[in-house]
Amino acid sequence: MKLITAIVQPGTLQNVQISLAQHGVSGMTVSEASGYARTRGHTEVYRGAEYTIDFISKVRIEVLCSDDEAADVIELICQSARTGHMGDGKIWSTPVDQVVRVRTGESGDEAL
Amino acid sequence: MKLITAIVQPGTLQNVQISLAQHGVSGMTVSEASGYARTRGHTEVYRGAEYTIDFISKVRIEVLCSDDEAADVIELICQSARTGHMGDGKIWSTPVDQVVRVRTGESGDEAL
Amino acid sequence: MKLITAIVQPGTLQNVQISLAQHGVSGMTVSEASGYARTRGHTEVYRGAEYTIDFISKVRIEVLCSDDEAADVIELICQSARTGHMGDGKIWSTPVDQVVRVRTGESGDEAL
Amino acid sequence: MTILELNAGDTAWVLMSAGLVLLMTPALAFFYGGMVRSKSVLNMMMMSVVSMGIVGVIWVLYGFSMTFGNSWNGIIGNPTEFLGLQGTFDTLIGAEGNQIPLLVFAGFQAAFAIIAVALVSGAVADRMKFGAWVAFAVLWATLVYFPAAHWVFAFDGVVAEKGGFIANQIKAFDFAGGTAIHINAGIAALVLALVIGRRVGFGTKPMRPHNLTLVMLGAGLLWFGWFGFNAGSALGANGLAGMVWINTLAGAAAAMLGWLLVERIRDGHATSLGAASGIVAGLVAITPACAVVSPLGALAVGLLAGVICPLTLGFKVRFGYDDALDVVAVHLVGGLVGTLAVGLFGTQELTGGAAGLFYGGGLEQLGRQALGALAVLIYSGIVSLLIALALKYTIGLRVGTDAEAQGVDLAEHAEQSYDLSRVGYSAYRVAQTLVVPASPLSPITPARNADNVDTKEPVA
Amino acid sequence: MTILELNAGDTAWVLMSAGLVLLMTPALAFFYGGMVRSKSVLNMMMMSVVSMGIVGVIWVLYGFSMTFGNSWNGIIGNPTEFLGLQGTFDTLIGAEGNQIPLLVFAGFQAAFAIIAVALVSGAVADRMKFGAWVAFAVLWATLVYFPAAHWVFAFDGVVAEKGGFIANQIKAFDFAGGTAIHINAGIAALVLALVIGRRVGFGTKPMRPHNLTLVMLGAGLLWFGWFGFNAGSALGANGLAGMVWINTLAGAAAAMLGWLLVERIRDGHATSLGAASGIVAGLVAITPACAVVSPLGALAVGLLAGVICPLTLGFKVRFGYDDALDVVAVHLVGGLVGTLAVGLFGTQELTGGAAGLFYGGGLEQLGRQALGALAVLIYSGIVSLLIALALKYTIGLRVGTDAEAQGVDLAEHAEQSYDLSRVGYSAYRVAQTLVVPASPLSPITPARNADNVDTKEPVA
Amino acid sequence: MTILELNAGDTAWVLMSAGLVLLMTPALAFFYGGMVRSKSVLNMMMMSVVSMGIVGVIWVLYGFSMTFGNSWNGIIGNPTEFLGLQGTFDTLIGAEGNQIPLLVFAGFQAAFAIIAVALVSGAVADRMKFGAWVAFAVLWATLVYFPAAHWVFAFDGVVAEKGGFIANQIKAFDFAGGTAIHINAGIAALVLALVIGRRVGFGTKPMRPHNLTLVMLGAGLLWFGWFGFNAGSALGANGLAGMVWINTLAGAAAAMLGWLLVERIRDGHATSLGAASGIVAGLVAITPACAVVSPLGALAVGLLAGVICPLTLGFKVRFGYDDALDVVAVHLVGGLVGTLAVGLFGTQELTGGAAGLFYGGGLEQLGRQALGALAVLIYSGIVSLLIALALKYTIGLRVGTDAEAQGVDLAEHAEQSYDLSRVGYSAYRVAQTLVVPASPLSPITPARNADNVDTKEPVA
Ligand SMILES: Nc1ncnc2c1ncn2[C@@H]1O[C@H](COP(=O)(O)OP(=O)(O)O)[C@@H](O)[C@H]1O
Ligand SMILES: Nc1ncnc2c1ncn2[C@@H]1O[C@H](COP(=O)(O)OP(=O)(O)O)[C@@H](O)[C@H]1O
Ligand SMILES: Nc1ncnc2c1ncn2[C@@H]1O[C@H](COP(=O)(O)OP(=O)(O)O)[C@@H](O)[C@H]1O
Repeated sequence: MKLITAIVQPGTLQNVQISLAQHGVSGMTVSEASGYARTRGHTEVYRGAEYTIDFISKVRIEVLCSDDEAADVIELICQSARTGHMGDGKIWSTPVDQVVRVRTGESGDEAL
Repeated sequence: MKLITAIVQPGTLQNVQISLAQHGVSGMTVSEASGYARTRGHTEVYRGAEYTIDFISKVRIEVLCSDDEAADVIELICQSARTGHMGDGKIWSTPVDQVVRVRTGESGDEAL
Repeated sequence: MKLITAIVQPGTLQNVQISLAQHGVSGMTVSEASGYARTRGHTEVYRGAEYTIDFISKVRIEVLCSDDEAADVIELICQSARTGHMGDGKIWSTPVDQVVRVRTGESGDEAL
Repeated sequence: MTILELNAGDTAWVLMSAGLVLLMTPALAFFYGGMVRSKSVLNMMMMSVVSMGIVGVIWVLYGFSMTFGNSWNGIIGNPTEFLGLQGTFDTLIGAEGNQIPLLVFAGFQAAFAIIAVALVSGAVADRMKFGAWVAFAVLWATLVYFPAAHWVFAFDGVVAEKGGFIANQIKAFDFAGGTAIHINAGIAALVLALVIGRRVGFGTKPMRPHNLTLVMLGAGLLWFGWFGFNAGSALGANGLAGMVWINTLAGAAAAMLGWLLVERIRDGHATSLGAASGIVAGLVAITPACAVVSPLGALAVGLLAGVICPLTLGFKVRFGYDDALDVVAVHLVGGLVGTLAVGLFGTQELTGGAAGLFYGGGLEQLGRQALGALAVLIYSGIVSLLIALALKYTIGLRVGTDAEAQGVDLAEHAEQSYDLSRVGYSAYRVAQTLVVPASPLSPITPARNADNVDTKEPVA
Repeated sequence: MTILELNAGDTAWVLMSAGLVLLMTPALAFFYGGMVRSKSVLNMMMMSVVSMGIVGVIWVLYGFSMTFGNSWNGIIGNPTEFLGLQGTFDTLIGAEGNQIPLLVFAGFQAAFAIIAVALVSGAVADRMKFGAWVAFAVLWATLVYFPAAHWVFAFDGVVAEKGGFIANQIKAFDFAGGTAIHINAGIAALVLALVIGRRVGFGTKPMRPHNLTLVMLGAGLLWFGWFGFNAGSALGANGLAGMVWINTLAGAAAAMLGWLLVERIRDGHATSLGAASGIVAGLVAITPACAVVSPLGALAVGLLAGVICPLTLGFKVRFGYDDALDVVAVHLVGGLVGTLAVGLFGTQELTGGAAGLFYGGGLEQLGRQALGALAVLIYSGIVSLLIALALKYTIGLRVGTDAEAQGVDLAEHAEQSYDLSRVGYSAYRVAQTLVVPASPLSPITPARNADNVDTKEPVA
Repeated sequence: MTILELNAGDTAWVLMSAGLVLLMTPALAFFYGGMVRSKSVLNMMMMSVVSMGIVGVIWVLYGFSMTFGNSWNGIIGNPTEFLGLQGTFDTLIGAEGNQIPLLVFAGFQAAFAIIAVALVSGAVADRMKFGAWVAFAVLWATLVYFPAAHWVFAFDGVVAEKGGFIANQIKAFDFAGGTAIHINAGIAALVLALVIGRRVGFGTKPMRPHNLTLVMLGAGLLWFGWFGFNAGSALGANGLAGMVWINTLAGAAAAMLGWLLVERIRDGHATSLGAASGIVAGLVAITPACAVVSPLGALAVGLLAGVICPLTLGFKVRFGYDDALDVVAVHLVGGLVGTLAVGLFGTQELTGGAAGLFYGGGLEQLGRQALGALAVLIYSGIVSLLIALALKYTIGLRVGTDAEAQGVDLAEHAEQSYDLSRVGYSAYRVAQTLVVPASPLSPITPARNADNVDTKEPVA
């Protein structure tokens, strides 16, 4: 099994969610993150003092899937999260040894 | 070494913490997440407009452990986080190449 | 490729950021976490009732890098995040199968 | 009497005080709201706010009349006398030369009735059905507050010829409502907490205040409003109002310091929640006494409340009633301290006769005070219990355990208090956006309608 | 007239009321600010707050004079008569024995002008250029509000000899500004929303309130301030002020219950946003009517507004104008309900002659009310449209879509509303800290200057 | 004098103003609290709130007496004259026909003393020991504020026969406390900031405001309260109060616009923090001058303060003192602008003789103003320094660097400001829940006592 992690623009979450749902991906976990990369952040001013905020709000999406589905899931997220601007983010996939569903204790592909 | 990641109900964190501590697991990292799966979210109403909130609050628990302990840790979390309701969550394990303790620079199993 | 994950003290983020940037690491993703380990938390008091807060604020830093860079990145973070106090945190590295840049669809080392 | 005889200065002060007292109920909503967890703050505030709606309406309909209408044996005012407040437009009340319009007095007292009801809600935080609270508010205002306020506040010959028995027969002194409001609401809170039961996790799960800036906002506005509550009760802008104003400052200040000192000694730290609580406890205690003690007496009363109230906080754990926001320790105990303080620190010159124990007046006034407090305590305790039980076994008082775990805001109001995230975790009208899974990998649309690339034309 | 003839009591009440009305604009900033997403709350508040600056200044310069200077044909006051408020120091106004200083009246009315402008801003949340709003505020106050206020509030012979045509010719009754303020701001809001266009994501992306405690704070302070708005408009501390005070309580209370009931029936839940909205809708509706209806009449007016306003919320979706915070449903609709209610529920005894339809007065007063409302509706609609279009095609009304997506706070004010994180995600003066990448693995410094190990010596 | 001679209207206005000024200290707590990072907001608020407790008590005990007791050579009031405010109940003060009770005046002035102390705290945000602040507040109020207030506010023959030297000998004009309060607190803040030293990370780590809605709430309530501060200082509801009210509006409005303009030009953006700061700077500057300038003069004074204050913000970086919340730039600079403005913009008709430079009065009054300001500046500077040093070398002023990094809220008050998380990251009474590690894999209990499956029976 694979864990697909995507760091994307917050505004694209809804789009990603819909396209994954449309293609039968049954679940995902989402959390907030801040990203820092070539696209620098923005400047804020408080009583004349300038602050450079290097980190930009991102959303992290994690999807567990079977090995076969991995490529499709990556492709789906990639397309539905793309805006064409800098800072669109990254998607990566890591190997997963074992998955367990807490409610039932099932493991492996059945737990997805 | 392994990284055990669990996405569970926020209300079960205390239980998981206690049962891991009781069994000698020395540390963990916790963060907030939102989950989306077969258990759909809830509905909110603001000035007559209905919003469906698809994402439900979850807590993410991460535990680094040695290869041998992995199965036990999964089992422990699974039991102590189970409420029997939909949305109890998932636990997965991923391989870890290297662990370093920042304070001392120790690495490998000693760093756990 | 590797994913380097570091759980460090919030106050050290700026230092880590600078030393990574100085050494040409082009991006990172940061999020908030709470850690629980041998360093216990603190006590709060509300209307005479004591609450022990076991979890301490930490920051999670994630850096994708090529296999060769992994050791250097770990070393860099380790040095720049070290304060010498308990609770300085952990760094670990996990294998990554695939990385994709959302904006362009490039994959592999080019996507970093 | 014609409208020209009124004293505009006195009227201005009571009008303003009415507004100040009305502000105390939103203030209470913030004070209470900040103390609960973020999943029940809206419900907590709504219990106060809806009391403004409910009591605002029934006060106009029959509440004022039940409280200040001509008394039936000192027990209850004639509810038809001022039904709908009709025919009161040209009436003035008060001493010659210091008269104010009856309607201004009715407005001032409306705000008292509202806050008395709202105070009770602190005990049942996190778990009461909103509908049950609405029913409780109507019944409790009608069956408990209006009678008790009649007993204490309706003096013979002021609004109607005959008033309530505590004011006129027992002659207990309750200047601005320590007995009628704080003891009354405090005991009702205790009873309601007992009937509704403990929150899930009480004593085992932490339930710390989710927003202490909101608590402090509530305390600050309460103090501000309380100058109207107390000094407005002089029903005129005069030397008495000035004395009461000073005492309201001194009592709260001393109680805050007292509470912080107790915390520093007992818990090791002086907390901001302690400061806010001390302010409120001091205000509660000085309320009945503010017109009959000197500024030094007010310091003493405040200090007493500031020390005694925090020492009674532990009772709820010892006796196992889940008075979530400590209405008992602050309002019942504080109200008792203040009510009895009249019999201890009252000065002859101010009470006009009956001095307190420490000012050489013996035990007489202390006895009257105790009697008055007891009367309200027993009556309110019993009737509140009957109302609570009646609701429990009819419509039910409490939300389900699932709803309680998820948060009463969501369950009862379909709302969440804060959304500070940059991520919009929701879908607008689910039918529109969340499509049923189709065949795998059917063509998908790129993120063109994402927030930052939407190119929809603005209208016009 | 000399300064000694003034009635200090009446003056005290109007002075206080002026402060209360001024507080309503920050209150509105919180009410509105809590309803937007966290990325535009500062801009939302700033639109109200800067109105205090702008209108505060131009009112002193020429606004008071345009509104209350001697009328040119009932259309507009002489702008030079009180230019810079000069020469007004010793003047008193009002009936013999109840006179107040003209400057106190000028202050009281200044606060009205400020809030009228601020009300409009709710429609254009999240997307208006701050500079454009500043320009709009200056133009709209000058070209729309001052004339409309002149028509409605300037009675012949009070400040100047001749006043506005709605007050003196049409004789529509608008006690505290239902027509001049709420209908006026409501229609301007509608026009501005149409011209500026819908927000990106309107109707497809959720835009829920980011902080309902802030909304409730706003509603609570608005209610508090509104006692000054309405009861202060009696321009004295008297029986009328008392009646108006009670009606302001009753109207808002009934409207809150009405709104909650509609929600409970239609949506299944009574919400805190509904309670806050109901309070404001009730206050809007009772504003024009509060001096001419009995307390029972006030309950009826409030209930009507509380039921009708929420039923009109859907119009913006049906007709596709993005009135972000429902200024139309609350202020325009509420203002119309209240203005017409004068012609329905006005009692003869209070209006001094022209009773409303339900009190046997026939359709006459109702017609006058409709006529007054229509005059303002049409004038404000047209001139607001012209202002909005002029700005749109010169400096532009709207921020770019990128700025809108990122948040107007950041784009227009270079600020973020909340930073509750323990992590400092920023670098102070970038040049200092963010160094250009050097050769790989050059020697680096350990975390000695991290927060928790910084050992820099404190000064002195 | 008997109690019947008082003017109820004037009394009503001063009573109300006293409440308004008292509200300013919680308002300041929010204004300051919103500007610090979320880890020190409670401590920031507590410094203001505990000043209400401390000064509230010592004002009653001896503060009023030291300030308004009969003067010892114009230097200090007799502290025993009104000890414990005893014997003041029936006393009236003021001109024939406009008398108010002495206790009302004492209450009004109490609120001034409280806020003067609280103002200082902004300079030492994030790092001062709470106990040290308590000690500082007692000493500074006693040794610095009461004398300075005596000099400026105690006019011969008003409360006692002889008053302070600035009011009566130098004849500097300070209507509502620009010199006695703002210059005084501003210089003390500078001194305290220097003695306590810079925060860890000052100038290298970002320390942005954690909650700008709280800042705006503070600014809004401050403005509201300031009408009492200034217009209440007329000690009556009269034409002067009306003029002062208008000037308090105009000065703050103009200063807000001035500050926003400076920001727009210098920084590229007009910020909400700038608007809030501009309001306060304008209020500070208009305070000493509000009774002697015309509304146009008030606009000028406000604009001056709004432009000058933000230009002095950089001094703290240049000269390296860490005045965390810019008490110097806002209160010291603003207070100087306003105090000197009296000598520039004062009109003959209002000052009753000595007009300002721009109104043909020459340099005389300007000189008096400068002399008064200097006297307070030097005295306060020196005595504040001595107090600060004494505390530094006895109990210590500053928390440890670890505590500072972790946050002074936790270290000094054992509390955290916000807990908005859905996850309860804490354990209630550690001994109960956190069990010592036992043998590996001993039988464990399933999650039956998790929040959402708890089936514990509610009581009763
Ligand atoms: N090496 C990296 N490791 C971890 N996260 C990264 C890395 N590079 C980029 N990211 C994440 O991806 C986000 C977008 O990256 P960026 O380089 O700005 O965009 P793009 O890929 O379009 O050039 C960043 O904000 C950060 O969160
Ligand atoms: N494929 C997945 N990838 C990542 N996280 C998932 C996935 N499926 C479920 N989850 C996480 O697990 C949580 C519970 O899953 P759910 O399917 O609702 O419960 P159950 O496993 O009891 O049926 C979800 O809210 C989500 O956070
Ligand atoms: N086994 C573990 N699994 C996951 N995270 C851990 C583990 N042990 C420690 N951590 C994380 O590292 C942080 C620091 O660990 P700690 O043991 O306190 O410090 P140190 O490594 O300096 O002894 C913890 O707060 C926690 O977030």
